[in-house]
Formats: sequence, C-alpha cells, structure tokens
Amino acid sequence: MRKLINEPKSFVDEMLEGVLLAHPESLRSPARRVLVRADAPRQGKVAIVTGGGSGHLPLFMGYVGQGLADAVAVGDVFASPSAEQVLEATRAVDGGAGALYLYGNYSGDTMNFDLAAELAQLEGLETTTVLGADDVASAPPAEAARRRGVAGIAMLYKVAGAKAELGATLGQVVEVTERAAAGLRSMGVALSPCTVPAAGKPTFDLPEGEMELGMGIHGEPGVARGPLQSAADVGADLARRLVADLPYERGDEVAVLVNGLGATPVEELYVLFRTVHAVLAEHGVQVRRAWVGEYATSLEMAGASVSLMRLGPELLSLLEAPSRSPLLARW
Amino acid sequence: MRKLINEPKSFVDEMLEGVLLAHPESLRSPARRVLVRADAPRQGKVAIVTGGGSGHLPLFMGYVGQGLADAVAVGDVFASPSAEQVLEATRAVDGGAGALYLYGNYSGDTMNFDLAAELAQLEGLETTTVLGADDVASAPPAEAARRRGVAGIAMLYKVAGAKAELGATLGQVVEVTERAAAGLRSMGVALSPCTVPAAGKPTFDLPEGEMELGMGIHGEPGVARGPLQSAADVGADLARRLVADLPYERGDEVAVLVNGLGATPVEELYVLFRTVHAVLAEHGVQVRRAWVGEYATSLEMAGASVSLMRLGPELLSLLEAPSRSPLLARW
Amino acid sequence: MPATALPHALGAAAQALAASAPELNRLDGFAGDGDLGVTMTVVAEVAQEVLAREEADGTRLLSSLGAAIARRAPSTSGTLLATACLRASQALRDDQGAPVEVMLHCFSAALEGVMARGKAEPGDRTLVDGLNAICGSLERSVADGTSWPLALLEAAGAAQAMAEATSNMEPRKGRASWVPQRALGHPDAGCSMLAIGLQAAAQACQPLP
Amino acid sequence: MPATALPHALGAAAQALAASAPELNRLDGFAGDGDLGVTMTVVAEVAQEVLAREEADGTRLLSSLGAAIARRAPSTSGTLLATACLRASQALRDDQGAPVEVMLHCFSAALEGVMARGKAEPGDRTLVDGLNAICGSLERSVADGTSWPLALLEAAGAAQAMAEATSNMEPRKGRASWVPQRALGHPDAGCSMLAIGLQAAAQACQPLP
Ligand SMILES: Nc1ncnc2c1ncn2[C@@H]1O[C@H](COP(=O)(O)OP(=O)(O)O)[C@@H](O)[C@H]1O
Ligand SMILES: Nc1ncnc2c1ncn2[C@@H]1O[C@H](COP(=O)(O)OP(=O)(O)O)[C@@H](O)[C@H]1O
Ligand SMILES: [Mg+2]
Ligand SMILES: [Mg+2]
Ligand SMILES: [Mg+2]
Ligand SMILES: [Mg+2]
Repeated sequence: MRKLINEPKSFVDEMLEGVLLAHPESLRSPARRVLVRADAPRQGKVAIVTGGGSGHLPLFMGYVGQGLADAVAVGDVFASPSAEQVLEATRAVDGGAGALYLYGNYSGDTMNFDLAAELAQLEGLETTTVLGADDVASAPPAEAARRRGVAGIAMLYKVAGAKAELGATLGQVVEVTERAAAGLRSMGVALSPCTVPAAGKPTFDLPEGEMELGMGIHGEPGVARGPLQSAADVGADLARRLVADLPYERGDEVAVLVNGLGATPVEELYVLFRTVHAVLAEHGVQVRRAWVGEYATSLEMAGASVSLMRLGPELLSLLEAPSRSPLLARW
Repeated sequence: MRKLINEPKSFVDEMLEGVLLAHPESLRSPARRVLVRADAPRQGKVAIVTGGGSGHLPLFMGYVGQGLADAVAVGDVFASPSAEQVLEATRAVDGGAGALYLYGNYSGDTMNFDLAAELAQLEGLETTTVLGADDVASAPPAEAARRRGVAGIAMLYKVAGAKAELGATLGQVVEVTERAAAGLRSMGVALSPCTVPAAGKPTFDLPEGEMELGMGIHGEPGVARGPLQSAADVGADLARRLVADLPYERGDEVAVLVNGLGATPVEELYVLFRTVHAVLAEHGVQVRRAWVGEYATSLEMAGASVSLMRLGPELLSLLEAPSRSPLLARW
Repeated sequence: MPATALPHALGAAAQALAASAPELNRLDGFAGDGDLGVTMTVVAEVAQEVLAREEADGTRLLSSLGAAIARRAPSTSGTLLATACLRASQALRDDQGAPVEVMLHCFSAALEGVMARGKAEPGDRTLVDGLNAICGSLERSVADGTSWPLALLEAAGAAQAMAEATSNMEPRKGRASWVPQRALGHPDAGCSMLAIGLQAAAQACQPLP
Repeated sequence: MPATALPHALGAAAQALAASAPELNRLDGFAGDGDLGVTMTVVAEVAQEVLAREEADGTRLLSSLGAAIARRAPSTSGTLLATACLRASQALRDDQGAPVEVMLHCFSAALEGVMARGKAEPGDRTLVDGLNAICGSLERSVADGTSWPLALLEAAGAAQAMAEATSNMEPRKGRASWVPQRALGHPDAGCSMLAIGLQAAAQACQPLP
C-alpha cells in the first residue's frame, strides 16, 4: 500500500476529526459519523440527507453545504452507513418541511436508508427517497432502476439543493430531482485498481497497459477489459454510449461532468473532455455547462467517468445557482 | 503508463483546448499557451502574471480568476513557458498599473520571466517579481532564497490577488506578497513516482512501502528515503520541521494548507491534517484557517505536502477575501 | 442446540470468519467490491465484544449481536446478518421446543427476515440460497430425529454444497448482479461466508470422541 | 569549421541527442527532474525544421535556431542553448578568421551568454563547465594550428572528459543543487548532452579516410 494512514480501523474516524478541525465554521457533527451544515436545521426548508461509504471524497461529505445537502451519514470505506446514523442525520437537520434522502443505488445503502425512513416516520419525520442510478454499464436501459449510482449524483445534489434553498416543498424538490435523475447518465473507465485500507490489497488486478470499461466506483467489474486506448477513443466510446442510452436528439442541451477517479491528473480529464465535447457536437447536442475535476473518487484508482445530464430551462438555472461547501470550493 | 492521453506531444495543447471549451465564460486565450481572465485587462488594477510547467493542476492555470491571478503562461509538462509567452500574457492583462510576476523559483522559469520582464520594460510595461520559494527541503534557512517553490504559492496568489483587487499599487501588492512569502514554508513527502508523458517512464524509482521525504514536485530528490511511516509520524515530522524552520513562537497564528500530490485520496490528507493541527497546538500555534485538498499536484504522484503561512491581521483577511476560478471551485 | 452452547458456537464462527477474511475479500472481488472479509472482520470483533459482555441468555445474546452488527457493520451482508440475528432472537424467545426444532425455527425466521429486507428470492445467488439450504437440511434432521450436533454438522455441509452450487448461478441481486457473468465459476461470497461460519460452529459443538 | 559544414554538423548533433533521450532523462533524474531527454527531443525536432527551412548561411541558421529553441524548448537547458546559439550567431557574423578561430570565438560568446543568463560559474557543475572545457580545447587547437575537423574532435573529447569529471562535483545551480549529494557518482546531464552533441558533430565532419 502507498497510503498515508495510521490504523486502517481508525481511518474514517481520524479523517472525520481532520474534517471537523479544518472546517469548524462550515460543518458540525451532531452524532457519531454524522456531519451537518453548521447552520442546520433551517426552519421551513426541505432537508437533504445523503450518505454512503468513505473513500469517494468529495463524495459524499463534500456535498454538504449551502445550496447542496444538509447532512451526511458517513460509512466505513466503501460500506454503507447504518440506519441509526441516517436517522440521527435526519433528526439533526429536520426543519419541519420533510427530508429528501438522496444517495446512490447500492443494496447496503438502500436497506439502511429504508430502515431509517421507517424509523423516522415513527417519529413523525416525513422522508422521500431519490436514488442516483446513473451508471449505464450496470444494467441495460430496460432495467435502468437496477443501475448503480456514480459521479452523476454530484449534479443531483446541486439541483435538489438549489430547489430546496428556494423554499420549494418536498414534493417539488422530489419532482425536479427525479426529472434531473431521469436525464442523467454516466459511464467510466478504470486504469488501475484501488486498495481498501482494511483489506490491504488491491480489490482487483488490472495490469499497466490495460483498462476496464464500465468499472464501478468500488471496483465492481466493468463491461469490457482490453488494451489501454487513447483518450480520444475512450472519450468517444463513453460519449457515444451515453448519447445512445438516453437517447439524445439533435438540438438537446446538456450539462457535462468529467470526473477523475483519484489518481488521474486533471490535465487528462480536460483532454478527455475535449473529445466528449466533439462527439456531442457531432450529435447536435449543445454543451451548456461543463465541470471537469474530481467529484466522486474511488480512493487512488486511476481512471475517469463522463456524466451527461439532459437540460431543461429549470435544470440549468438550478445547476448554476450559488452553492458553497468547504470540500468543493478550494478557496 | 496508466494515462488517458493521445500523442504525448499534443498533451498540453489538447488539455488547453479542453479547458477553453469547458470554461468559455471564465477564461480566454489571447496567444498560444497563454490564458487570461475573460474580463482582462482591468484598467487601473495591478495585473498578476504567473506561469510554469504543466502537470501541476490546479497549479498554475487554476489560479487565474477573480481575486487571484490575471494571466498564466503555460509550459510543457514540468517545463518553463517561454519568455515570449510571458510577454504575451503581460501585454494581454496590462491595465496600466504594472504587473506582478508571481511564480515558483526554478531556473528555467526565472530565466524566461526575467527575459520577459526586460522585453516588457522596453514596451513601457512595469513589472516586479516575487518568487514562491517555500520548500524547506531544498536548502538550509541561511540560503532560503535558493529554495524551490511548491504548493505554498497557492496562498500567495490569494494574498496578492485580493490586494490587487482592492485597488492597491504595484508596490503595495509586492510588499504584502513578500511579507506573506517571508512567513511561508512547505515540505512534502512522496509515496510513488510520476511519469512525464513524453518520457514514458517514471522519473525515479520508489518501491511500494518506501517514502521519500522532501521530494520536489517534479520528482527532484528529497532529503531522506526510508520505509513508509504512519500518517501520524509523517505529519508530525513535516510539521515540526516547518515550525522549527521559521521558527514559530507560542501565540503565533497560522494558515495551513495540506496538499495532495495527485494520487493520494483527500481522506488521507485530512488524516494528515489532524496530526499537523495537533503538533501546532503543542507548539502553541493557533490554526486560523485550513485548506485540505489538491492545490499543486505532480501528475499522478502519491504523497502530500504541508504548507504553513504565519499570519498577521492583513494576511488573514486577504486569505479570506472572495475569489473565483473555474478550476478551483468545483461548483 | 441448547442455549448454553450458543456462545461457544458463535465464538467459533466469529473466529473462523475473521481468519477467512482474505479469502472472502477475494471471492467478493470477482463480481462485487472485494470487502466481504473486511466486513466479517468487523462482525467477528463485534461478536467477541458482545460475547464478553452478555450473559448466556440466547435471546438477549442474539438481539444484542444483531443490534451491534447493524450499527458497526452496515454493509449488505452485515445489515442482513443483523436482521437474521434479530429475527432469530425473536424466534428463540417464542420457542421452547427440542434443540433441532428451535434451530430450524430460528434459521427460518432469519431467512424470512433476510428475504424481506433484501428482496432476493431463492436462485438469485445470495445469502437467501445459503439460508434456504440450511433450513432444508434442518427440516430433514427434524424429520429424521437427528441429534442437534449432527444436525448442525449436516446443515453446515448443506451450506457448503450450496456455496459450491452457486458457482454456476448468475447473481441477480447486489453488486454482483451488474456484470453477472463475472461471478460465474466462483462461489458466491456471502454463501461461502455462511458455510465457513456454520462449519466452525458445528465443529465446536461436536461431542468429544 | 567553414560555414558550409555547419548544417551537416548540427543535423548530426540533433540526431544523436534525440537518440540519447532516454539516457539524458536518466542522468537528469538522479538529482533533477528527469526531463533533459524530453527537452533534447524537442530541440532536435526544432533543429531539423530550421535546417530544412534555412539557407546555408551560418549566422541566419544559428539565430533562427536560437529563436526557435527559445520558443519551443524553454527549459533551463533549452533556454541556455538558445542563448548560446544567439550569441554564437552574433560572433559568427562579426568574425571572418580561420575556421578554428571562428569556432573558438563562437563557443566563447556562447559561454559568456550562458554565464550571464544562468549566473553559474565554472565549478558549479553546469553547462558552463562543459562549454569551458570546449573553449579550452579550442584555444589549444588554435595555438597548435590543428585542422578544424581535428579541433572539433578534440573539443568533443574535452567535453566528454569534463562530463566524466563532473561525477565528482557537487551541483550548485539548478534543480540538482537542492540535494547536491544525490548527483555525486553520475555525470552532469547537461555536460553529457554537450559531449554527445559535439561528438556526433565532430564525427560527421571528419574527412573520409
Ligand atoms: N439482496 C440481497 N439479499 C441477500 N443477500 C444479498 C443481497 N445482495 C447481496 N447479497 C449477499 O451479500 C454478499 C456481499 O456482501 P457485502 O460484500 O457485504 O456487500 P456490499 O459490499 O455490496 O455491501 C453477496 O455475496 C451476496 O451473498
Ligand atoms: N544556472 C545554470 N547555468 C548553466 N547550466 C545550468 C544551470 N542550471 C542547470 N544547468 C544545466 O541544465 C541541466 C538540466 O537541464 P534541464 O533538464 O533542461 O533543466 P530543468 O528541467 O531544470 O529545466 C543541468 O544538468 C545543468 O547542466
Ligand atoms: Mg461494500
Ligand atoms: Mg524540467
Ligand atoms: Mg462487498
Ligand atoms: Mg530537467
């Protein structure tokens, strides 16, 4: 392992200590492994609660902030948080307007969030769930609901958070977030494995010079393995699959997120974006907004993913609304 | 190589194409391999011009924006930009109030910026240079001017940019930036090598399980190589060397930057910060502000650096002034 | 199994699971995320803590264990194991029959709980298949009047046989279902985990020769 | 060297430097950033372009080459080579002496320019040492009346000897100066580069036997 850690066991808790020491003005912890916006609860505002495994920063914790989520339940590396944590998070940010549970579609997480939702209901706390399920590599279009959630959820936080900040009801926040999710597709490529600290060994083998197309952000197998292709070929392949999956029509507008999985330099992500932009132009799809950087990582995995969200007028303005989180804004 | 690239030769230019396609509202390119703020030149404002090799994103390009630098000259991977580029950058952002050349202390860069300064002077453009020379591993305190510049320069952009935005004169901007630089110290540790695309092979060998203390951000050798230590030991070692180098006194206030070199997960950086914070507390030094993330990378090198800036009242408020760049603020 | 044997059996299972962590990570890595061994290391640790703390009351032991696993190891397998423990605890409280019957009722309750929580059916290549095989074996033991230590051993064998059988089954739930072909040729990690735990528990309960 | 031989000599040097790129990267990697070969590949490419474009006028050739290197390969060694070319071009224009004297004047001008730009002194383990050795050898050749092809060959030998001698010298300028001990035992990358380039140029200029 090439890791700056202490005991693997205490990795997540030490990380959280560091986060709280670094950002006391933005984040606080009302319960073990739960972080909330320092100004929570906000009376009358729909609360957005998220959570998931560690090892994906800035996902999930980084999306807690103004115009984004209100609370996060933090799991162990690549493992769901507990229902108890989700319930604590819900209690801590409840502003009387209900809560949106927004997280990625993984069975450990859905079981724990569902259980938390039942427990919250017993306490009179209303919740509705919207899942990130954007990875087209994880199931065919007909079974889109089975798909796992990857980096595209970053855009969902932005949409839901902005809508909630505007004073919308839970129903309205859910409606627009579901609409955004329905037009959201992602797919990635891995160039190296990653190592869960407590496991001590890479989750899978991926020799130098090979790549795995469609790999999940926890190292779940992808749809094809083969020799490493050029950025132009990889970018075109990913973009074409995403365009075909929705599918897009000429004249559609789109927001693009090119995400690094951890070890891939941001320079390479821009090279990849260049090709994605060209392929979209070929298909008559106009890029209205683009983000390039690390939005959802897989520890130190090398590789990248591309996410496309089809835009309507409300979605673009929500994506462009102000937001602020200490882990996303470097300054 | 585990890289998403096309021809190594065209890497930098394709990256720049991607950057311009992704952020047309924030950045434009008035000359080859020169980027400036979309709203440049700003009449009456001191212009801040930077530049350096590629492979360090968000350094240098990411620090072009409101409250930061005005222009960047972009070199090949790990190589200086040319004097001609620096001159073009200076011309494009000149607002009649002179320019600060702010960049890292590397001989290729100083030769080219100095030459550009001479050429600019022939055109009646006034310039003054402040160098980032924060890496304590590169020379003893008595020869501090010989030190190379690493991640700490991120804080200098912030200080200089905020001061210039307030309408200060070139002399005033230089004064405060020099004061900030005088109290700035950094040191890093590498856990893996990195590969320059055109070289095709790692710049140096660093087997798994070893680390190199004090390595430079281009893979320049460090001060000691040995078995990989725990985050607590590494963090304490780095923090103690930095505290001793200035040296700090009880009651001093400090801004801290924990920087990832590329492949190291942000989670680990927070674990490291936790120890740095504790060591500073032991020395009676108060952390007024902290940033943790990737501010100056070395391609896909694994490792981290710690930067400390001793604060006075003006420095803190400049560090906290608003700023905005598309490569730094993810949303 | 008489309630007094439970701590002993659980302790043995926990130890075996912790020792098999690398193998369980490896199996989970073929089509999942390679962390089942990490989860089971935590589960084993939690079990040792609960065993050290709790009296030998089986109902209390299982409910404490379930609650602790839910809190500390909330991955898919952890959450489902927690559910299984809580359901088994309930079944144990309501039941005063012969040892093998009690075991059957506990495992049946666990199976039901896991199916409700995880929404998997038999044949989906999940813990449900392993628990199903265990219940089937215990049913036969009840019918045959097998002694409880032997019934436990046979149930462990059935779990092992099912784990092997899953090698030819395509996963339809959980991470492994996203690229189901990748799992083929390897036993399901979760079923292997059940087999390892039950085998150790059964061995620990055999009368000395 | 008569001006007509210059393109031939430069072409040969460029080719040799490009071929030695991996070795130059390796040498630069011991104490620097391991990219001297990358820079020299660009320099060689630029040289081929300029040679393909320019007339055989030595002054023009060297000034075009210097300007192009400054633009396209602005690393430490690239910028200093550019300076060297520009200064040599100027010296060539002002000088109509015998070939070996012209060579000496060009290299002396280059050395002066490199020292002014890079602020290194002899003994700092930089290009200055290599250029210094070349100038010393050319001075002796002038004194001895050596023919220009042989003078070139001897200058290349002197550059090579100096490169070897740098193995025992601590760097005091550039990246390598930050951890000077790391450089010991390996020749300076920049001096090796000069030796390789000059050796190839000299070979290309020898009369056929
Ligand atoms: N819906 C489900 N119902 C029952 N068991 C399941 C289900 N999904 C997955 N499993 C079991 O869980 C095992 C993986 O457990 P674990 O590694 O903890 O999951 P994850 O890492 O996805 O949280 C699988 O091998 C399978 O036996
Ligand atoms: N100040 C200087 N003056 C002359 N030569 C120098 C100086 N600094 C470094 N060099 C030479 O440059 C070589 C390295 O060149 P290069 O790899 O292009 O530098 P960098 O990568 O630092 O830009 C060194 O081996 C040395 O010979
Ligand atoms: Mg998992
Ligand atoms: Mg260099
Ligand atoms: Mg798993
Ligand atoms: Mg170099």
